[in-house]
Amino acid sequence: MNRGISYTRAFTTLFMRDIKIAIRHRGDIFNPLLFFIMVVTLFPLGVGPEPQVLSRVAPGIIWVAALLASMLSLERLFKADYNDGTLEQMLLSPQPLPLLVLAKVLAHWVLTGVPLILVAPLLAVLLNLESNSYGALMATLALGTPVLSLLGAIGVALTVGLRKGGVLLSLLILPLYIPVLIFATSAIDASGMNLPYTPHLAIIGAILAGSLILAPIAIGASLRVSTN
Amino acid sequence: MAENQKSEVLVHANELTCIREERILFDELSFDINAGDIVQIEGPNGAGKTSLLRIIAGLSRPYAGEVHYLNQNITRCRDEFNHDLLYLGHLAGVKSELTAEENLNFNLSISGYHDFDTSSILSKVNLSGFEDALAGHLSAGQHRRTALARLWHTNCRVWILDEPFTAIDKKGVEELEKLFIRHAESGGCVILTTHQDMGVVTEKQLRKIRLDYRFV
Amino acid sequence: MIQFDSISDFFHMGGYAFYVWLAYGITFSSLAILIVMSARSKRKILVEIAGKIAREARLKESRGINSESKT
Amino acid sequence: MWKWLNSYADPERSYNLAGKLLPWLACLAIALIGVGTTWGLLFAPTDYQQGESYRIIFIHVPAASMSMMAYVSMAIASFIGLVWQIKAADWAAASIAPIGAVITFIALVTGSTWGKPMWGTWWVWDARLTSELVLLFLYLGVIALYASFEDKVLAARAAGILAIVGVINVPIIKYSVDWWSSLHQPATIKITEKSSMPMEMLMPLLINIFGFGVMIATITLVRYRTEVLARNGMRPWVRALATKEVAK
Repeated sequence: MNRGISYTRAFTTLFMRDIKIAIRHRGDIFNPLLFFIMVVTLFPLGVGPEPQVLSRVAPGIIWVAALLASMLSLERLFKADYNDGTLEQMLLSPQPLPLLVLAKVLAHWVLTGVPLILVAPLLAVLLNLESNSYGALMATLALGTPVLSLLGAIGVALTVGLRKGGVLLSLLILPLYIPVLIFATSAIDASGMNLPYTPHLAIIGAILAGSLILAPIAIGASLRVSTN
Repeated sequence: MAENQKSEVLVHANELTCIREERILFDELSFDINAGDIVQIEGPNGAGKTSLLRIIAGLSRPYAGEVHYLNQNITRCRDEFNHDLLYLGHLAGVKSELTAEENLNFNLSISGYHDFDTSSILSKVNLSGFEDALAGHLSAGQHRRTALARLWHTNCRVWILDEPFTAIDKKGVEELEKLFIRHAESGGCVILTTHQDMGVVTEKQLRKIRLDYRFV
Repeated sequence: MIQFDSISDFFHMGGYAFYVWLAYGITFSSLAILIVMSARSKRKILVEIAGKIAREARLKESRGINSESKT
Repeated sequence: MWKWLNSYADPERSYNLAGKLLPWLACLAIALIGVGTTWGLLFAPTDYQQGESYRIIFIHVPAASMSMMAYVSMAIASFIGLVWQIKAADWAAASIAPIGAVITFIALVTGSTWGKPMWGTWWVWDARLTSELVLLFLYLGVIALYASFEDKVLAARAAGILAIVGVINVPIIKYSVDWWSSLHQPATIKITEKSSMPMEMLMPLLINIFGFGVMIATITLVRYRTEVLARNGMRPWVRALATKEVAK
């Protein structure tokens, strides 16, 4: 019987499994994306179609919509695994839990965060974003959405065992999203004014690095509480 | 127990107390489980059988007390214990979006096994021909057997099984019991709960730990 | 040394009476609510526990099991 | 050392100890806040710039500084509860949370009633107010999470993790909000200028800050005692207390 612990194998096994399941269940990928698009299209209807107004608020709208979409899609991150018992098996596997959790979060980000980054420029066109802000928009989304997934997963892990977790989840994680929102939108604003925005990106990058290290530990601990 | 005095203690429960929502399920419960034991936890509904199994498996934290595996607290040697532990709960741990084969594949790889032959393992639980069927389309019994298939490919010494016979037919139960005996004889232990009487495992081979429903 | 010439002067707060007294009012009333609620909850909990004891006694009787279990 | 701590963590002993400390702390809190507030309202000199409206400072600053303190102590208690599995620490954390939320609420309200005469509006997205608002959300999250679990042992662990995650985030949030408001806000009058504060203003302020701290400790003890009772309903000594209470 061949048995041995290999971090990369465990990581890829779980990662590939989640991708496979999501492909068989395509709604999970498209619904948050549609939600993202819908929220963004609602804003011009709410604040009026003036191009100047829209381009002024575009970074904020796109980022707030991305934030909500990420939270919405995260809600299902551990739910299915919790309900069918695979989560217990993950907790009892001899592989380190933070690693497995990281694989799941990464899979989730690839499935929901990346499509979001890809459609963002299209929505930016609709919102009349400054033409020199596109780079900053993509860069902040690329660095920021993984942070959203990582921080959000902590909240999801804490509420996965609860019946009415949905509303609670937003109360738990939206405050944690504030720094990312602030630095991302001001990076886009800065680029719109032709100012350097790399310092902002560096801060988001630092937050990403920090949450990559700490969040999986917190998620693991939270899952142990939730499956108790 | 007297007859296995030489055998080593695999799992030791030390003064376990379990309190759920301000109700004491059991307190200061201590016992040893030796290599070669088949232990049945019995008791009425709500007595805390599942809670006890989950505490031994390290899924739940006891209110007080600790569980030792080979004389080490399981919270200190979680990876080693998990390496030697096979736990099957109420929930099968089978994903309905995946096929029987993919499920087994995943369950075994996440426990660190590699280079195994899934179809021969599935044939041992009578699932030959169902390898490519989505688990969601299988019957309750087949679903359960997909989860149980792991028992035929494992080198874990400690098996903790919560109601393993649910939805399994008579012949399947017999086969499982034989597997338990083989496992016990080869130096492992089985801790299980079940409402069914076992036919193959005799009273002499079986140890029972009884939990009573407590009012206080 | 008292900074105000008269009581009414004190209540007037140099024209900021509304804001100052609103701030102090909300502060001390919310603290009072917190303290009263914290102090009351103790009795509530004890009554709840007493209710639980009574329920358990009834349950024991109805099941006809004599109280053999310890504690 | 843990043995010694554990003996005080024993529910019944800590319940009684808290009961003994309670009157002393309560008197001290009332005395301090009484002296500080009276001094602040009556005796402290009028601010040359803000007139009498600045007298809100004597509750605003204590509330604001203690709101942060209370969060940190809650997180420390949660950490002790999580790592060393000392239940008393979990109970203490659960007792602090609602108090912290009320103190944060007070800081927000007093800040905004002070802002109205100073800035002309009830609310400005001033860095201090904004981060106080976020702190309130963090408190509410912890309280809501604790309330959502039926099993309070689990509830304490879950809320504890959230509190610790929050405490790591507090400096980041604070920094981001400070930085953000400096970007967006035209320079306004700073509402607190600590450096230029004369002794006659500083003394009552410090007394009140200290008084708020002692008051929080007092209410924490009250809530802690209730929490101990609620979590130990199965123990004979609590049952005896309950029967006695109902018989009254």
